[in-house]
Amino acid sequence: MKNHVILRIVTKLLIPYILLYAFYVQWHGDFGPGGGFQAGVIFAAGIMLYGLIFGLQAAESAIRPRLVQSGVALGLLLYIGVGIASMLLGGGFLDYDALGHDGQHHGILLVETGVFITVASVMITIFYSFAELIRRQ
Amino acid sequence: MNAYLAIGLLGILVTMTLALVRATLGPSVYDRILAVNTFGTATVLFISVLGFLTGRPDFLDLALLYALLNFIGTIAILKYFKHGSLAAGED
Amino acid sequence: MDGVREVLGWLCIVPGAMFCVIGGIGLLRFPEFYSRMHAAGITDTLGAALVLIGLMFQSADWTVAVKLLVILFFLYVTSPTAAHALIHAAYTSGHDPLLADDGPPVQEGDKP
Amino acid sequence: MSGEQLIDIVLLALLASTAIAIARLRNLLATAMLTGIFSLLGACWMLFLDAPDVAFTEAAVGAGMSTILILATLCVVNAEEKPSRESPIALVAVLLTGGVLVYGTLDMPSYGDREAPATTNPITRIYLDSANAPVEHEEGHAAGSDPGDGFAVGIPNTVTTVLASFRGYDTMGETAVIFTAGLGVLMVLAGARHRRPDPSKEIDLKPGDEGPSA
Repeated sequence: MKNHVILRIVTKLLIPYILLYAFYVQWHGDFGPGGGFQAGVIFAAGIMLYGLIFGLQAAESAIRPRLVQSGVALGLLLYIGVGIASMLLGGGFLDYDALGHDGQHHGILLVETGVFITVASVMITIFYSFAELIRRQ
Repeated sequence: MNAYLAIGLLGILVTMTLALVRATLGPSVYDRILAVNTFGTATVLFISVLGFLTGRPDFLDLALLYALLNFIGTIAILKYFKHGSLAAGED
Repeated sequence: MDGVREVLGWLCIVPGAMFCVIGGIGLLRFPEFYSRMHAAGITDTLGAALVLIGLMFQSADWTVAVKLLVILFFLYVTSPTAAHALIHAAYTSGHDPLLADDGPPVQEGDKP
Repeated sequence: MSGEQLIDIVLLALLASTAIAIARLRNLLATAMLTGIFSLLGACWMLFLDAPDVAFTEAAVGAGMSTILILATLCVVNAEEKPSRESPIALVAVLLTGGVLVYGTLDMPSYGDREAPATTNPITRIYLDSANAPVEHEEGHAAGSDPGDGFAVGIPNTVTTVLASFRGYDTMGETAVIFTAGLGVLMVLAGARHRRPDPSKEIDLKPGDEGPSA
């Protein structure tokens, strides 16, 4: 598919918008439908499209496997970290009001970011390891 | 409920049914892919019209998502079918 | 204003849905893959465009209209590309179109 | 309104016929495509039931993502389902399970019921009120205050508020589930990587005809 000019051009046109849309869903989740999970899946779908058209190596050099592997844990740690931070600031676990001015809003955004990182990383990692497995066969 | 929106919605539902029949019957893989593609377009239209019919235009986010992502499935199926694998990309 | 809106709704959305149905019927009834592709093109282009443009006239808010325009743009970018990739894959892998000698006769000059 | 019922019935009939087609087809590639259609229909139906967030999840996962992962699985296994003998015991088991499930739904409140527990429970009102109430910025707004009085979030999308704030523990658990599931899949795939593949299991698909379909 690498020599397929039309597909390559259209994919190049499309991928930035897919990733942008993922971030729109992430940050706009407070106002419209969507949130961290959906945004993570959309982001991963964009990366998968890149891997499908330009090959696994190109995708792996754009988003390093090591990065996504650490992202799997990082997102969950961010989520738990928000909870611990609110405990340190004097509230209960995951009590965003302790985070200060407009704490609920910031807490929700941070937590959704954590979900986003974990979901996107898990999906991309699964894609990478599937592709690796298929290539070795 | 606006009559023309309801008629449009019904027409799109009929299209979805026809595409579904083609996707089930389709003698070749290409027929199926074509039907799935048409089904995706019909879904985008269905969601848009439904959003207007129920007075909730934020449904359009979903239509936009499908307009962006339906392409990926088609490409993946084509690539799998052509190369017998999803990983072949360095040819 | 509402009257104009209603007339535009009848003029765009109903024909758009009609074209969708026509495309669907063609997709089901045409004899082989390449002609079905032609029918599916009607749904993807004329049907989708008319319905979405008709909805644009219905939208009360300009952000909604812009969203519809963006949807239309992406549909118009992706569906021809998918159709191109599909037909390319079908043709190069030896999926032959149904020609005059295979089926009922067609007129002269209808060269493949 | 009968128009809504008509759309409802048509969508459900399409869903059911897609499911039957998926069960009847032997070609797994065709099944993967019909699964995509099932997901599209599912999103439409959930949207029709006024659940845009659920529909959004279905759409994000169903469009592209699940197709890619199913195809990736098909690359590793055979693309044709093994012919299986249809035994009457399986039919009885399926009918029995289905009957029990349908019997279970009889107790549930009907769609849009005013008297449903989800509507009458006081916590619903508290959730909706405090999610939509604007935040008042006053000092001494105690941390860990009791939900219901003085507790306000001020985010338009109630679903996000309930998921991330009121049910923060649940969502954390879900994230942990995704994390664990991801680790599990990675371990399975890494285990398969070390085994030598069976050369007779080469994928052999001829374009054009897939053979008879159901």
